[in-house]
Amino acid sequence: MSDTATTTQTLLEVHDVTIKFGGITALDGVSFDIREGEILGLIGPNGAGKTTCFNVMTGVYQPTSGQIRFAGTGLAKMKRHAITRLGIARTFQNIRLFKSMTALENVLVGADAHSRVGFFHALLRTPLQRREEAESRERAMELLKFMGLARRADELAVNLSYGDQRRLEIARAMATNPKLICLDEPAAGFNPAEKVVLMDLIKKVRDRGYTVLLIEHDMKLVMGVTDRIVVLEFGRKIAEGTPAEIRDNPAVIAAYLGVEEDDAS
Amino acid sequence: MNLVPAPVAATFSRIGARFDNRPAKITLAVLGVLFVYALPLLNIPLLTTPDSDFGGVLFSVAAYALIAVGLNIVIGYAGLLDLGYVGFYATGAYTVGVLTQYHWHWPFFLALPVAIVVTMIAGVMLGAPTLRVRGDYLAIVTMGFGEIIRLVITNTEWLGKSGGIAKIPMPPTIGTPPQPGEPGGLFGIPHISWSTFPNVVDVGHETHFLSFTVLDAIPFYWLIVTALLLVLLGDKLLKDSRVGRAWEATREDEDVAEIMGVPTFRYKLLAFALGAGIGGLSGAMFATRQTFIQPASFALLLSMLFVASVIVGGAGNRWGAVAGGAVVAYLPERFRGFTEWRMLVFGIALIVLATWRPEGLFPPRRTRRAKAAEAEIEELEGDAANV
Amino acid sequence: MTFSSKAVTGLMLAGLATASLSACGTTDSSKNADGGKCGYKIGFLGAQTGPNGNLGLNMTGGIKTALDAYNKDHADCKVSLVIKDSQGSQDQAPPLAKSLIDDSKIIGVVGPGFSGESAATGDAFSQAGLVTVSPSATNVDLTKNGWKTFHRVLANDDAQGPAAAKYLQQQGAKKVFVLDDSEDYGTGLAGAVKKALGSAVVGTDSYEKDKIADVVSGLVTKIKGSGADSVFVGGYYGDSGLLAKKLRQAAWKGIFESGDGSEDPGFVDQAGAAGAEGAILTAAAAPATADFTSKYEAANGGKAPGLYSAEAYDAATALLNGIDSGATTRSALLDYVNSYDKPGVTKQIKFTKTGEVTTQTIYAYTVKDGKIQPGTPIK
Amino acid sequence: MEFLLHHFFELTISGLALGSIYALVALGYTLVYGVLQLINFAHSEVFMYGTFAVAWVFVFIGGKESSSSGLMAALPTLLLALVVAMLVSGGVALALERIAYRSLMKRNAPKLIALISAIGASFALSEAMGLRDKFAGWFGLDDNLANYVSKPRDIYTLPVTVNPHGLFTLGDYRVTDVDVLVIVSALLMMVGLDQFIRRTRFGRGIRAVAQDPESAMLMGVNSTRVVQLTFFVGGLMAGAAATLYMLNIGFTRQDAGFLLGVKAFTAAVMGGIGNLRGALLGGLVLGVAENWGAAVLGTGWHDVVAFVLLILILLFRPSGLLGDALGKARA
Repeated sequence: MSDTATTTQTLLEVHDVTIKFGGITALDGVSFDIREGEILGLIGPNGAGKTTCFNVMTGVYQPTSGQIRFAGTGLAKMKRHAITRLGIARTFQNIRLFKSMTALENVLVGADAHSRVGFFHALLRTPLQRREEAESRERAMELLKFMGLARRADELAVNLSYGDQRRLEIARAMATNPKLICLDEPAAGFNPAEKVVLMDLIKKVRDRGYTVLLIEHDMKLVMGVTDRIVVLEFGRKIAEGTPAEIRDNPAVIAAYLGVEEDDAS
Repeated sequence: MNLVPAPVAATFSRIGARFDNRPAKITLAVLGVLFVYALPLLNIPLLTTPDSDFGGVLFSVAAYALIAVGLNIVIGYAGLLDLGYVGFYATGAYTVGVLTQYHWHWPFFLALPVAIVVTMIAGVMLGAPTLRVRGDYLAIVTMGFGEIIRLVITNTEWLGKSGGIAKIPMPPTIGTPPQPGEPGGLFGIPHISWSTFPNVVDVGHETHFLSFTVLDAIPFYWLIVTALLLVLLGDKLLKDSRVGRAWEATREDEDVAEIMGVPTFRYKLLAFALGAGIGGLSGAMFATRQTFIQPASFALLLSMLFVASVIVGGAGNRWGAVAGGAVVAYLPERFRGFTEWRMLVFGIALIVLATWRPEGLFPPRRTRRAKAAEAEIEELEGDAANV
Repeated sequence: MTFSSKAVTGLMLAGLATASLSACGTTDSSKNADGGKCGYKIGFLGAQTGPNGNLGLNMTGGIKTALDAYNKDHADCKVSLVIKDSQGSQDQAPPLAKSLIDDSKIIGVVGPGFSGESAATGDAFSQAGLVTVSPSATNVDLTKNGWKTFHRVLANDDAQGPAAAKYLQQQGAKKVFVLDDSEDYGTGLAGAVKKALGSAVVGTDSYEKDKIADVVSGLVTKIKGSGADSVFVGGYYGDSGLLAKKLRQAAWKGIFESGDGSEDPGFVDQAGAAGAEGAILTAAAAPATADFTSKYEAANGGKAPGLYSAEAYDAATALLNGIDSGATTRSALLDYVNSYDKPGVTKQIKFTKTGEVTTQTIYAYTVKDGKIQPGTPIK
Repeated sequence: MEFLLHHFFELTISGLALGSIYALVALGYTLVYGVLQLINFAHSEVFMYGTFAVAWVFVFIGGKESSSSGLMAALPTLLLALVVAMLVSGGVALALERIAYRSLMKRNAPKLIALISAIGASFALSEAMGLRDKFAGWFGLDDNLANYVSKPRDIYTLPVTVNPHGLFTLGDYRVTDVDVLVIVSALLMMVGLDQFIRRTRFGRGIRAVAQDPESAMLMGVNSTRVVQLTFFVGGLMAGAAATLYMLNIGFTRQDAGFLLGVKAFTAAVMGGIGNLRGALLGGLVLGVAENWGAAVLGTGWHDVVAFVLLILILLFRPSGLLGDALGKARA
């Protein structure tokens, strides 16, 4: 299972990406790679461009210049749902579940990304449709179980506890059967004990064969779980390396860690 | 604490619901359907409209219900406010008018599917450019579309201009063809008359089975109810599939749905086209029942009534849509006793309904559940505040 | 708590509504073809509410005038009137027609009001053998459907159009601008006028009925720009009156003519005395007598008769005369109306085989000093 | 086309006059939408009640007998009518807010249900006007008030015909005092409102609630009061529009509002709904474009021109000509 973690093949390549909104440069010539099977941390102080970077990878924004390649395919001008089908999934910093759908249905929406049957199959209830529906449900239940949400499958998302909602987001992202799964501050609002559980969970996600990109504020969490870390500041990459290297990088300490102390509370 | 773990219990009860009650459920459903078909013959006191032909009223009720089910796909499922639905209704009616009478002489049942397809194409043609504009803007764009359709008909010689299309043929009668004074059809079904109780079977008043004439709207009612049931079945199958989930996700949060791999635009367009097709179907039925159509029949106000049907019933719930359509078509006819007051009463009734039941008469299950949860939270918060 | 109290209020409202309804709902008591000597009814199918409610109310006013007179003379055997409000809409009319047909006590119908509803219900009335006499449906095609029961007491557009055109040319019109209101009545009449005028037409246009306010200034520009020395409007007084006013305000000096849809005091109100001055309004009705006006006002609480009031009176009178003569079944009354030949308020009422009224004389009414002057026949 | 060029000024001026009235009514839609994100479908009836108020003031002063007068002679009555119409429309708008919307807003009901309530209110208001003789009859006043309530479903004309006088010539069109009055007073109203929203305390309240109702409430803005004020101001503008409409067109009926309301709403969206200046621009563009289009294609295509233009504008500028909202950022 975990043998993929050792490969060093590049899964996603961010090459010299610049994004400008009006006069503001949100990202300035950022380049880095994500390798298959690793957990990559993307950190930086508030406003450093982490979420922008994230959004450009998932097709929400188009880069002003530069390019992003995923498994050899350029993502420029690609529709967002097509990018998802290609194998990139994400969660949201401010939880964005389909509130009035059940937990199971939320995951099923993700699972539908890869089902092949369409309108006519659904209308005619063909055997193919029924088989796929059953498979989707089975997979979705399995994912819920993996996230420890099986008992809440029929609960409306809006009624889940905060932590369950965060976990459900991850389950929904995994359901799209991605190669790369991007987690946007999954630990926000968690207490230390919950963070430990989450760290475990992220590792387990990777062990299932997914590559993970993690945006996180909490240094302890990032250091504990990631294989490599990219540090952004003011839209530029200022460092890249293993957690140990980053911890000792003076530029990072100066630019980031000091700030982090302040708003970690 | 329960002895049986909750999921197991839930699974059991689900299985139980599926198997134990199945025969009972089927029997109930069959009885219900039979009742719906027999309704115009039963002349149920209080329900039957005293001042207008009940069969004819029921036809409009079913037509509105059909329209509401179609529009519910657009508004309730996909969350797109369409104020120009009457445009599709008109397109369906005029396709039948042109094909069966004005320029060609096709039989009705050949023209019907063409009318549906033409309206769906119209839906795609309207939707493809406009579905990208934001929600409230879509409302006015579609409203404009509805007006454009009517005005184009009014000004186009090929479509009969304002004079309309007359003598649209009715569906072919099954059985003996009707003659003046002879209703034809396969056999006569007597109506029920309660005023002569206990001798309730009124043999002097018969509806002839599948004889389509201007004098009896009931066979048309059966026709449109059949269409309605088929559409409801299709609606259920779609709603319970990934298509329904995709619509719901899109309505909830379009961006997230897109990022979860749902091609939202395509699904919105599908909802729009399906809604349009059902509107066209209803329009086609209207044309053949009415035998005469004019652009004046497709005024903007009708769109408002259609939307009112969906919302009054409870957007997102197909049975709510049916009920809403029925309410909107039925109440003004039932309240004809009020004569000139009835539109005022109807207006007030809409306000009262909206204030009294903001989620509609039959809100979808989810809304009900969400409401319940909200109330629970409020209660808890209230308790907390008291402490 | 608030919810439940509201629910109770709602239920009470609904209950109240049902109670009051069942009290005033009519039940079809008899299923026999013939229900005893008295208790005959005549029906009216047309607008009472909706955008054309005013015209329908004019009609029922005329019917009530006739009915009051009849019932005064026949206190022992009164005829009652069943009004079915179609809002002038052809969509609402068919089930209402059916409910008139289903009430066997109804042996004759005044109406349907407009051409659209007539077209939508003619087949049903014809098949049921229930005689109808319309006070206002002028579409030419209505009498070409082979219906056995359709009658109307006013000339159709094909009679009025050429007469209106002729009169216009007699007044010296050389270049005519013809307008219609995009409705059955207006387009039919304007079309007939256009055909009769031939090359004298210098321009045509159409507006939407009741929506002229948005377009009237553009129409004035067009009419003036076309160099027309006269205008014919196929439409109702609300629209034609405004156009007349605006044309005069823009110092247009030509002849203004419109059809029977404008022959209503409302035209002068709308146009103003100056705007209406000299306008010619054609109609297939002789000038209303003072006698009719006073009778109408007496029967309608002092309200003056309006467009189609006199026609409705004539139509109702024909039916009531039939009932008086003993034609109290549908077929007898149909025969009676078919062979009817008596003077009415508007003209001699006698029908051709297809149901057209035989007297097709068209009158020209001129507005002078803020009043529609008694008309003269167009020869 | 040639016709359009020949009569360019005439068509443009009359288009502007009509467009000014659209714009004033559009303000009501745009204000309410800006604050509540609600399509106040019944705003058309607010306008319609204003038109009747104008006519009634004239009848009250001069009787129902029709007469004609110049603009200057009619001006005093017109000013009185303006005040009364603004108050009547404002009052109807307030009543509308209270009866049809407030409880829904309080309960945070779905926006669509408010639309249904609005449609119901629109029917009820319009029908109530159509039944005015019956209401008068309840109080035994139908005879006393016959001048005001008789022929309830018919057109109701302004008894005084205001005859315009030419002021100056533009191209070959003689611009009249009525044209000038309509356009100028609409513009003045518009500018006044714009300043009101920008500069006064009430205006700030409206903007605050429009941008973020919750924070506004936390900052001590009484949002119910602001909503009422919004409806009332929209009603005042509709009353002003009604006065200009009656001056220009001279008649009304119980469904006059619906027809104009659809156009005004279109104008509001065209300009960018929620945007006051957008409503002005949308109204004027709509009025002029319709007039030009009708001149080229035929009057039957008048409204088609309006709606096609709307669709085209939204396709290329999805938030309307000037962008939506009272300075609100898009999500």
